[in-house]
Amino acid sequence: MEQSRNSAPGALLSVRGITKAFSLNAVLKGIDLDVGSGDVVALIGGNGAGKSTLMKIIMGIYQPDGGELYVAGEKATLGSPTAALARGIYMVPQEPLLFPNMTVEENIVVGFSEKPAVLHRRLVELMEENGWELDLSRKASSLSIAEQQLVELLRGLLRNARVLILDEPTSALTFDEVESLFKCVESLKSKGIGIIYITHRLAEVFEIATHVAIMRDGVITLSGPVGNFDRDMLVQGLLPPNMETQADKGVNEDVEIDYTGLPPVFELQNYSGYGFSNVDLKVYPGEILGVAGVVGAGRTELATTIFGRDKVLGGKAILDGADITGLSTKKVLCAGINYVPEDRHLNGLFKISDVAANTTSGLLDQKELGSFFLNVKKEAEITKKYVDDFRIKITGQDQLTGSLSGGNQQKIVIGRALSTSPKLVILDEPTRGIDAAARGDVYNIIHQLRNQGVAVMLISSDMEEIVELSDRAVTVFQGRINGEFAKKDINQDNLMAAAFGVTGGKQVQQ
Amino acid sequence: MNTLKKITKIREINSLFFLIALFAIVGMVNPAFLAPTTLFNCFNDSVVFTLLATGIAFVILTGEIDVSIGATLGLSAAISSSLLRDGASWFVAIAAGLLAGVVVGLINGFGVSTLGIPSLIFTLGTNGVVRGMIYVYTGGAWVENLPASFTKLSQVKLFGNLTIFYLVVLLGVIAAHIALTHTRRGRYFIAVGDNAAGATLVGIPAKRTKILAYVLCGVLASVAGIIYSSRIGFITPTAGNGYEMKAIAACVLGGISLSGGLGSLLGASIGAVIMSSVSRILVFLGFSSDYDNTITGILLITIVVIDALTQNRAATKSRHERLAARTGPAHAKKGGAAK
Amino acid sequence: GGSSSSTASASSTPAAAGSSSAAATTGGDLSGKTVVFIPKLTGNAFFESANNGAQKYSKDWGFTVDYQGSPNAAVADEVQVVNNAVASGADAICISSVDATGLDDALKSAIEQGMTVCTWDSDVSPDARSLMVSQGTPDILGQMLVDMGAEALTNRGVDVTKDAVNYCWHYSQATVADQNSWQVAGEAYIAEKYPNWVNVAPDNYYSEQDAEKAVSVGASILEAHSDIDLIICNDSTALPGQCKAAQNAGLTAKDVTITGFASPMSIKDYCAAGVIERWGLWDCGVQGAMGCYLAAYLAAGNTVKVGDKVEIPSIGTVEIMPNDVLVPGQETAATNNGVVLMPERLVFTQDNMNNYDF
Amino acid sequence: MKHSPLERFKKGVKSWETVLLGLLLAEFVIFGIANPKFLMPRVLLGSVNDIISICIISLFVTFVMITGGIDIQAGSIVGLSSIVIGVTWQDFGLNIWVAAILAMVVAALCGALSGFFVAYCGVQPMVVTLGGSFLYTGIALLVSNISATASYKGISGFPEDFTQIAKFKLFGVIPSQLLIFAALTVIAYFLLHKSKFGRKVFLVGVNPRAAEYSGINSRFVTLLTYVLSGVSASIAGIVLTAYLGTAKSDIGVTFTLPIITAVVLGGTLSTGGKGSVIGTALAALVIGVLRFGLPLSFKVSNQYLDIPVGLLLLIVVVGRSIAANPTLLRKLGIGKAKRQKNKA
Ligand SMILES: Nc1ncnc2c1ncn2[C@@H]1O[C@H](COP(=O)(O)OP(=O)(O)OP(=O)(O)O)[C@@H](O)[C@H]1O
Ligand SMILES: Nc1ncnc2c1ncn2[C@@H]1O[C@H](COP(=O)(O)OP(=O)(O)OP(=O)(O)O)[C@@H](O)[C@H]1O
Ligand SMILES: [Mg+2]
Ligand SMILES: [Mg+2]
Repeated sequence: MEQSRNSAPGALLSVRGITKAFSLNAVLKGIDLDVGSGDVVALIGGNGAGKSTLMKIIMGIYQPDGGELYVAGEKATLGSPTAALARGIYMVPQEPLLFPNMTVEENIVVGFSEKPAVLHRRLVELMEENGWELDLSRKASSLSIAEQQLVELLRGLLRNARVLILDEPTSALTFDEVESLFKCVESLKSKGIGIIYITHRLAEVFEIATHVAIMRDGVITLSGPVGNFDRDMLVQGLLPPNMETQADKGVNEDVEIDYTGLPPVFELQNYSGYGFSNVDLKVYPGEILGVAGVVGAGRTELATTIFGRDKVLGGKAILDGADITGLSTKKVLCAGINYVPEDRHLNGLFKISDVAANTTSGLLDQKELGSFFLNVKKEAEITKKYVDDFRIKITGQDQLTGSLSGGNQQKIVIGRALSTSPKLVILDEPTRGIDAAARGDVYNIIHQLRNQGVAVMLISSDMEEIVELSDRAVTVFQGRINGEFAKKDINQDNLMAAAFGVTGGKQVQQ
Repeated sequence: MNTLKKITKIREINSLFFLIALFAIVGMVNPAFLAPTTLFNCFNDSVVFTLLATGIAFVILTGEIDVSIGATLGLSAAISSSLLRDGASWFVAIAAGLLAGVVVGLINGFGVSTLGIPSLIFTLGTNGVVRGMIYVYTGGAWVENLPASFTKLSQVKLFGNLTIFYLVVLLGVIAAHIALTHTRRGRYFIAVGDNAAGATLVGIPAKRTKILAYVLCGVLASVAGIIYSSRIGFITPTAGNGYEMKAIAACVLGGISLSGGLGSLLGASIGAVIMSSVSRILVFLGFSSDYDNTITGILLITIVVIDALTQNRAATKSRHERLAARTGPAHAKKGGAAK
Repeated sequence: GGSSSSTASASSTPAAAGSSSAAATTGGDLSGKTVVFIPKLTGNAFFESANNGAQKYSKDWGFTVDYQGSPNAAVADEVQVVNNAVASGADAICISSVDATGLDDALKSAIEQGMTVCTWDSDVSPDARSLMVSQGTPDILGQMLVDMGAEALTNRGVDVTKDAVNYCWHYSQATVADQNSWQVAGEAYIAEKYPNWVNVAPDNYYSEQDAEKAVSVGASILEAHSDIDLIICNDSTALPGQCKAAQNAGLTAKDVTITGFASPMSIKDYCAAGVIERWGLWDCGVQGAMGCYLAAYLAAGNTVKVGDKVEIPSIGTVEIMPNDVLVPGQETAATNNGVVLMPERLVFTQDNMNNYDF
Repeated sequence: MKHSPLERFKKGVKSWETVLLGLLLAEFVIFGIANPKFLMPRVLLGSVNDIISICIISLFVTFVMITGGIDIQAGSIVGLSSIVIGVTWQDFGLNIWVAAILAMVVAALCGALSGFFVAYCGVQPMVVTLGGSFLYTGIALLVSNISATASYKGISGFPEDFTQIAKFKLFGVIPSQLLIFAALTVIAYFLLHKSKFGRKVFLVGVNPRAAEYSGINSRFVTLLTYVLSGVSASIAGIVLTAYLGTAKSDIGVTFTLPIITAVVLGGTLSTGGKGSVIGTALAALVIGVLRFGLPLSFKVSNQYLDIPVGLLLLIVVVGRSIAANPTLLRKLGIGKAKRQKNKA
């Protein structure tokens, strides 16, 4: 008891017995964690396990209800981020917290006391070292999520922190960027910097971590040097004590679809818009069409344009024989397309509204919920259906969605998209930032849809996901479709090559 | 070309262009408007609003609002000028007026920042209390017959026709503008308004910055009150009634976003000149005073609508340009090699 | 009241003629009564002075004057003040109305509930009140404004009957009843007597009782019309604001004539500085006191009819006149209805301005 | 165990309407004890007449504020509606009811114009409606200039059945204005809390982009809320015109701050997404009764009433913020926190 209360010898950061509750919800129930010099501690755990909360406590954003923090062996009270920063701790948050009206450079250097010129030089060097490209004079509000994440990383790296916390840094990054981040982490490791690395991708744990800790329900259930574990042990550690291992691997036992003579439910003809051009595409009922590509390829723009969020510059979109080109979102929805946006916080969630309102928000223009008055019974019914079907963990239908974990939030957004009984569902990065269990649930949902004969367009930057789920796949490169693959040809190598514009060993001509 | 584009992106420059265009149009209708005296007086007369607008700009930049500044102006004016009238020393009178501003600012800052109460609600409350205090303090009577030495100050002019008040205030605004844009701590105000959580994360004391913004706002409102006393020479208990809205409008005219984190003090001061010149402009345009409110309204709405539309269009355009650039040279040959 | 004043030329109206004939009424005790004294708005020098006068006199008279008003000159606010007064159970109301008809219903219901209602300064419909203590008809006051201007112009060496005099009006706003009625009467008077004058802004200038705006509008008038000769400011905020603007521009009473209605206290500094030569008002303290006295007098059970004379202790005797002295054609009820005119209006100059403390 | 009363208190406080209702009752008790006259039905019910405009408008400004906007032009629309009725009735000879409907149409258009700028041009609502307040006040004055009656005089002499709108008393005591307010409260309640439109209003306020992605026309919903508040202002204008018996262009200009105060005191989040009609209605009554009761029962002069109203607002929001977040108290009273730590 006395022993564990103290800092581990030589640790840069030690956490002892930290507890934290949000009103009655006990999130952390006595956490011990050590980060030594040159350690990369991979912290894994399901959505809502309390990982981010712990990190926010270390960063001084939240105050713990109990427990102690030791920085370099000294007991520390971190009352504010300023105090944490002063002790050399920096966190790259899970949700990028940029200053939208500032430029990229201002965003990175704000709060530093060094001369701007010096900072600028260091920043440029850092970017060159990692091979990251970003226009430093762009406004942060124009950045995509991935770019925002890069900015956050640059901030952290430029800080020369002694303890660096990376909260799901790779969830939005491209393959290349992840590679260079890992290189960067290696070099930090060798400089003796301690890193806490939060991720949902187990592969990453084995690639860069020295230690691993698994959090479940507010306690650390498993921890130690990474060499002591293998993948299955981690998966086992993540799952609740008596649960079958069915979740992670969405089973794709279905037979191949026979496309001959099958009319497409949705078709794009020479479709052009901002961020993509001359797209020809067919989606068939009951198939999952994977849309692969690197972040920034223009897939989101393609999807949002179909969905009536942006102007169509040319071509046609046809759903079930009806021309839906350039219709408003409302009409596209009625016609039978729904879209799960990639940025659920910005475009998906009503955080201070309850679960029921979130789930049924897409139905407000339909008679189903009543003609003038809102049919509350019906609303509860529909909500219950999706909560049950998707196993969404809530305390009640009146819980505010802002207080749900990411995975459950995502399921609600998907539930909403399905509530309008669409013929085509476009899922944009549906599993970003959600844990293995939730991911499995989402995969199951996608399969269910397919089996019900709904056409699914799955936009994902996670090639594994495309490989696992798709019946057919296309790749998008610089706003154009540059490859189409039948089920048997879908594999990581093919997709990757096409996504980077390299097909059959040669660069695609522009 | 590129620099020109960059310059027009600076919002306060747009406001300045607008001010110049407005004055030019009025000057075309009535050349007397362009007489140096008149032109200078547009600026001289804006001194109270310049102070109020720059004061509230601090608060708006941090993403909050303060609707109590009109009352604060009135209270400071009443306190300072009644002390002066009753023979107190200048130092005491001015210090007392400023103290009132500091106190109101601290209370607002405490309520909004420490207690976390939405700023509109909290400052609505302090507005009522402070406005009532003026009636209590003055008993509802006017404060009149201020010492001539004090009211004469407003007539001291330099460089031809610029009052010393405006000159000092303008220099102050420029200094504060530079401090805000070019110093580390100055950037804090904008950072806090842009993203308070993000600011906290990089070690910016968001709460303290907000309190400071309110105190600065209160102090500037009381400076405005003291200058108001000197300029007007008599203080009614309704002094400054409704000025908060005009000051907010001035900020918006000067390119400050009410959601915080965007804009500059210089913009606020330009907006203040536009806002306070309206009634003068109407006199020169020969409009019947019956049109006063109508034209003020049309002017205000037109400016903000045009500004919003151009900003939105510019944002959309740059986004579209960036997106179009991704698809490579326009209408290149279709697709790539499909498998 | 103002004993040593130079009386305005227009003040030869029927008024207290010093007659000592006793009031033909039944006696009633005023002491212990409560009169709610309502201004158009609080925090205005004119109304505050009137209240000071009412309070001062009422102490001697032995009844209570309860000053209740809203800081806003708005009819809805004033109705609320009236209703509160009725609910409070006072004996009488003495009100300066912000609207000529908008308070009628509220006042009538006050009367129904047994209260006495008098008006002062600004009237309501005659059937919604008993007596009105008027500072004069619009004609009297409009003429007084013009005459003060003409006199000052003459003193400057202008031939007011021949020279082209450029003038304009600057007051609070187009919706304020009394100020506009004076302006209308004044314009008619000018058209008749000084057809050679030119109004450079027939639609007038307004400063909405905002002191800052009064100064800035005042300055713009001086700048936009560099040849202006006369500015008439029939509003107690506009006049000091206009004077301040002239002072800021370095102009004096020799360059431009400014006149209007405002309390002597608020203008005397400008007069001493030579910015303004003469301006006017009536003794609003006395007016307020008279209104309260008459209200209490009627509330005590006294009845009056047109032609009666009422002796107001330490002020003088006043005569009840029919309503049509104010508005031609207006009827007057048999009893307890009518108009009392203020005996005199004051014109302030360098010589007498220090004799007043309002 | 020890915390259970506190916990319960916190839960009670969470239902904001309960707190407001408690406040209202407390006012009745306190003012009633200080001056029993206060509780006389004629006095108490009659007092409602003077605050009814603010009550009516704040009900619908709540909609606007839930979408994250603000409406400071409603007061000027009151005057515009009033003068439109007066001028079209007196000078154009329209039937008084047609004139009233015309006033509502004009008000709806005014609301729609401002709403359009807010929703479709992305201009900040505070500034648009500030401009609107100037514009509509100005237009009201211009309309009054059309009339043969000078604008400072006000148009009066309305037919009896029109003025009955505001003068009729049910059972001889309940003023019609109170009935109108009650009816509008019910309508607003159902519209906001029970209808699909109301749900859209909330969703747009919480996240307009997510609402768009749900197929809700955020912009149009936003625009409609301004139309609603404009129409409510015209209803207030009609009632007020009937009550005063006078149509004038400036009768509503002082309502702005009281309206906003009522809405925020009613629990509407100034950033949007949260609010309630009942809360607003109760808050408007709390403020109105305070302004009526203090002069009547405690002889507070009207000109000082801003202070108690301001203080009430401050005390209530501070209390609420502390109740919602007890750690604040600990932070503020550092001594107390230390003692607790020492014990632990
Ligand atoms: N500010 C807050 N108020 C109330 N509850 C909160 C707050 N922040 C987090 N929670 C709750 O605490 C729990 C832990 O959240 P946390 O964000 O730490 O999880 P996480 O492990 O980071 O999950 P993820 O993998 O989804 O990021 C969740 O149930 C969440 O709802
Ligand atoms: N200026 C902007 N304003 C608002 N949102 C933007 C802006 N620029 C990009 N976005 C949004 O950011 C998200 C990510 O876009 P990004 O450009 O990174 O990738 P993309 O073109 O969607 O590529 P892909 O979907 O193939 O990864 C999209 O939802 C996009 O609409
Ligand atoms: Mg997390
Ligand atoms: Mg995307």
